[in-house]
Amino acid sequence: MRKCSLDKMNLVFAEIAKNAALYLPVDQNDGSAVYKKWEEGTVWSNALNTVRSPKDFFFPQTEDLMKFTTSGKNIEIIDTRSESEDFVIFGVRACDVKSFDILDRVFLTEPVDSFYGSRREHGVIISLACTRPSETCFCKTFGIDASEPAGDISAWKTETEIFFKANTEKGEELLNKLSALTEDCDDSTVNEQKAKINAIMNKLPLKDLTTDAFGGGKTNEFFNLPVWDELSGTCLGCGTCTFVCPTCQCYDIKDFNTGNGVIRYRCWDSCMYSDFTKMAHGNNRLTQKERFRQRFMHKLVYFPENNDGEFSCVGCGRCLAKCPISMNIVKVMKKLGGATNE
Amino acid sequence: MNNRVETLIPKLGVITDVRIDTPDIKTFRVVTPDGKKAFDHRPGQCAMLSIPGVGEAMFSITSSPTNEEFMEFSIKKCGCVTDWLHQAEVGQQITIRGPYGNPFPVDDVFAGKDLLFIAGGVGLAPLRSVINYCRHYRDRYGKIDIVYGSRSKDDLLDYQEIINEWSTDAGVNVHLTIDNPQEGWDGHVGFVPNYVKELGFDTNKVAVLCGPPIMIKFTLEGLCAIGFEKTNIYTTLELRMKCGVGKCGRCNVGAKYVCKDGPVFRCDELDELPAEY
Amino acid sequence: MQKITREQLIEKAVALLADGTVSCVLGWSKGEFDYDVTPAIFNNEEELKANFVFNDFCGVNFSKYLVAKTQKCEGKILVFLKPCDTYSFNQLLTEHRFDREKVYAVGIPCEGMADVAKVKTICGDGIASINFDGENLAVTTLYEDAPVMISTNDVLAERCVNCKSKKHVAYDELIGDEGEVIESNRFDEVEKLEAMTPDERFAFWQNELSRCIRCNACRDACPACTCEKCVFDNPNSGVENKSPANSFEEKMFHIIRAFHVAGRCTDCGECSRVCPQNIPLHLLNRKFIKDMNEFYGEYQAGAEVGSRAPLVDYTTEDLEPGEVFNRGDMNA
Amino acid sequence: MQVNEYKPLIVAFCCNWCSYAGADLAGNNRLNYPAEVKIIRVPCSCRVNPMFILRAFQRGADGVIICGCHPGDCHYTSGNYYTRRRMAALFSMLDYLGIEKERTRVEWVSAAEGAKFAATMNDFVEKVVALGENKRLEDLRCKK
Repeated sequence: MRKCSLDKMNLVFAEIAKNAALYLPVDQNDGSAVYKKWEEGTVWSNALNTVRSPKDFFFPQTEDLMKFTTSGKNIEIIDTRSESEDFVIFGVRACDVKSFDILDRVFLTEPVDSFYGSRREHGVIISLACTRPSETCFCKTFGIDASEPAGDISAWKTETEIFFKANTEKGEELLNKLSALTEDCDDSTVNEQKAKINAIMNKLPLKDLTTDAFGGGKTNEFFNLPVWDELSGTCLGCGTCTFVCPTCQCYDIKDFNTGNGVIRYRCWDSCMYSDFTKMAHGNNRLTQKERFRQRFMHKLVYFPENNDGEFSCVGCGRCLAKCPISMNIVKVMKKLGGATNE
Repeated sequence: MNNRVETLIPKLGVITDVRIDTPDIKTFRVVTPDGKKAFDHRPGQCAMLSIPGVGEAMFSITSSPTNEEFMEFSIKKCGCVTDWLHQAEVGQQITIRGPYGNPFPVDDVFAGKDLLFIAGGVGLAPLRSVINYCRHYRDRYGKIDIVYGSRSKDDLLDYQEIINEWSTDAGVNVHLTIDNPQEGWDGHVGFVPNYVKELGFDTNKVAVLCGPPIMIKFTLEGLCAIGFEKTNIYTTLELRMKCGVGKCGRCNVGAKYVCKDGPVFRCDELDELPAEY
Repeated sequence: MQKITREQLIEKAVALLADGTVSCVLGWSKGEFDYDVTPAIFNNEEELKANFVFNDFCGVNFSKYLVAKTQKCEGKILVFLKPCDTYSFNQLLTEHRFDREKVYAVGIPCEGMADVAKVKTICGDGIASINFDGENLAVTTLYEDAPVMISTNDVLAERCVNCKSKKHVAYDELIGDEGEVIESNRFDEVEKLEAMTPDERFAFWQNELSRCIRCNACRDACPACTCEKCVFDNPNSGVENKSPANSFEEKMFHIIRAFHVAGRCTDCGECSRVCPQNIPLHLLNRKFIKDMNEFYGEYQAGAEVGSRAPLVDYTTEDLEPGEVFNRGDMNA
Repeated sequence: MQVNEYKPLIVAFCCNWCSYAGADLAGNNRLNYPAEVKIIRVPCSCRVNPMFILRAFQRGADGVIICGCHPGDCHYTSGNYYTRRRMAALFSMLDYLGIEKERTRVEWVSAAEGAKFAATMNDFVEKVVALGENKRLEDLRCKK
């Protein structure tokens, strides 16, 4: 365990930024936070979390896959892939760190997605324990410990100091580079901090939400329930929940004709959109109810079925805060039988 | 990095032959620019064909894996990509990636069994690769029955091949039918599901179905009615696909991805899936 | 603090359900927290009593839901409309988007709705409960023992700060008192932008629009966006693009969207309310409204059913597009 | 003329009945106007959807001009009156977003006004050249 005074944070950032692009949450005019590249003068945000999740770093909203040029009947395929640069993401919360595991299960299983894989290899994650969780937080439901975030390096912040613990080789290496700015310490302060966090976690309004009712193999139990009508009744069919979600990974592949070649790019897509499954001969999900059901069934039943019981939700609470009509996974879980422990 | 295989990046292919099968179905022969087969596949598997700027779409590979020289795709004109392909001429380059999906279990489940293939319209396309595979390794399988129906005589896919090759094979019975009577047609007239019931097959065989959803639905009911077990009936599904490798989430039905876990499903497996296909 | 209560509305709804005037009720349903409210259909008294809410966070404009719900629901739907919602209601009627006969509209007065984001900037994250206490909100957080008292006037949503009308322009029945059209300052922000140099304006919008994640929430919540198939969802339109790429797509989307609703936008403010990235989209719509007021005379979309919007009308004496800028220069 | 070699790309939407004929007349009369002006013939100036204008900019146009019949002379009676209102609103919006107002223009050019067509184009191109490349509504993907 290493520690350093918060006054020295700028030096720490500068040291990290020497060798890799450093991204950290920064406040915007409207009060929300966003990950920005650090440069001298950048101020680290105090916000609990960013509106957009850090999945962008590994799975950006839009990225070029390849380029084509055509002449007559001939096509040339141009592989535009390049090795990702080294980068460090600072201040990732426990829930978002967990979301990378979930994305890994999708993109790093055979056949490996090399676009995602390259960025994953070159990224170092410095996580940060939550000192002031929001009422929308429910990471505990998914077995995530907000006081003990994973990542290459875990960090804890107190009023005056910041503590680092390396969890991986990559993290060790980075922390060693910071040795001049940090000093060794025992974990008593961090343990105090953890206890404090856990005390708050036990006060959160959603603390009793459980996943007991859900999991693989329960498709038929939930699929035809009439409550889907009620739950999806006023869903607007926008993509806000999917786009702010750290674990939603559906994408579309599209071609863009630039006038001097065709770029094939991939971009986020949302199962909430009416054209998600539309094909030439029809659409197998015709109403919003079916699309809505797909999203939640995927997170609570289908994904765990294929991934050793792992749910594809991390309880970050972004959809709770951002849905235009305040319909969200918590309401769905409670309605479908996510009985509380009370 | 660039030497890493990326499944989303396709290979080049060239259309070396275009055969007009029916008014709205053409069969395209595709090889790599140096004249080889783009990749090996198993019967029932699919490939992603694309034309830059138009789009990419999944098609079943119609030719048999035993064909070492080229691949064929029978494609019905029904959307952007297929419209474009139907205008393409010999020599046109396209892109191709694959193979994707689960093949038919030709080497284990099918081995030694009598086989019944039932197809409607362009649904013969995915079955043609299995049928020709089984004909190639004729001694591995029992009796083969093929029931194929279409709207009219002109809409029968691969008619020449059916008449000249399939029908003449020993132990292969071909039963053709068209929906409505037509001049110059002396074969059976009627819908496939009814024809199957009329023919009344011995239930001790494996059935493979492919065709429009409505045909599959009624034929399946018919087969079950005459005593077939769902565990002995196979069919293929089709949904919108983008990546082909179970990541983009589009063809997700229940916990299955049609591109990865399908397109071939056993009918009792289908019953486990939510009715969203 | 709203002048009418949840109980009054439930009573009205129950009575209308009981005498068969309506078969269901479109209302606000309570959520996990005191501030989160979901639109929902209520079919009977039990459902209403269990879940119906009305408080300072009931901002959702129900008008758009009528397009889909009137087609599904047998019998009449009871809908509660705040004054600003009635403008959207009329505008949709003008465009023949739903059957007036299938709706029973009850106008309700509105004292302005609160924006929870503004509440959080005052008391911080971690709201445990909110009590509606007279003119104030008593907000208890997970971190302080004593509740923070916040005046509702300090946390009004932007659109309510600049409320343009407390008068209902459509209803079958009114609960409470009728208000008046208000002289608002809603164009002040637009004027501020107009007074900037083009470079400053560009920088401003570049910063705002680059945050867009193309979630389409603005479009899907907008009561003026009721196309069966949006041009941005249609692969055959040539402009279908799902993602903000290269800082052009999102500009295109927002300019075209604002233009498409120009003259039809009632300035209900739903677009800005639902934007997850807090982009001030209402400033685009208000620019169109302000321009058209100046160029072609005052016009309020939805003020009356059947009125002709400025962009589908003309006079032979209209100003030339080039003169638009001269006017701007004169103003500056 | 300008010393630098910068050649702008100008898209001119010309109505079939007046302005396109006006352009034709300019050509017949051997009147010079810059070759950078690419004319797109439209049935009426009111056929021009705001999307066309934005897409022209996306695809590399540096200026977009719409030419139609003089108000009152529209072949379809009232098309250009609508154009007038729409473009007034749209151009004002583009200006509001900080896009240089000199990049967009509407001119009424009749079939008899070959000289006006040439003069308008010369003037428009000159103004756009003074502004330089369109950077504010560009799509980098479309740049070589």
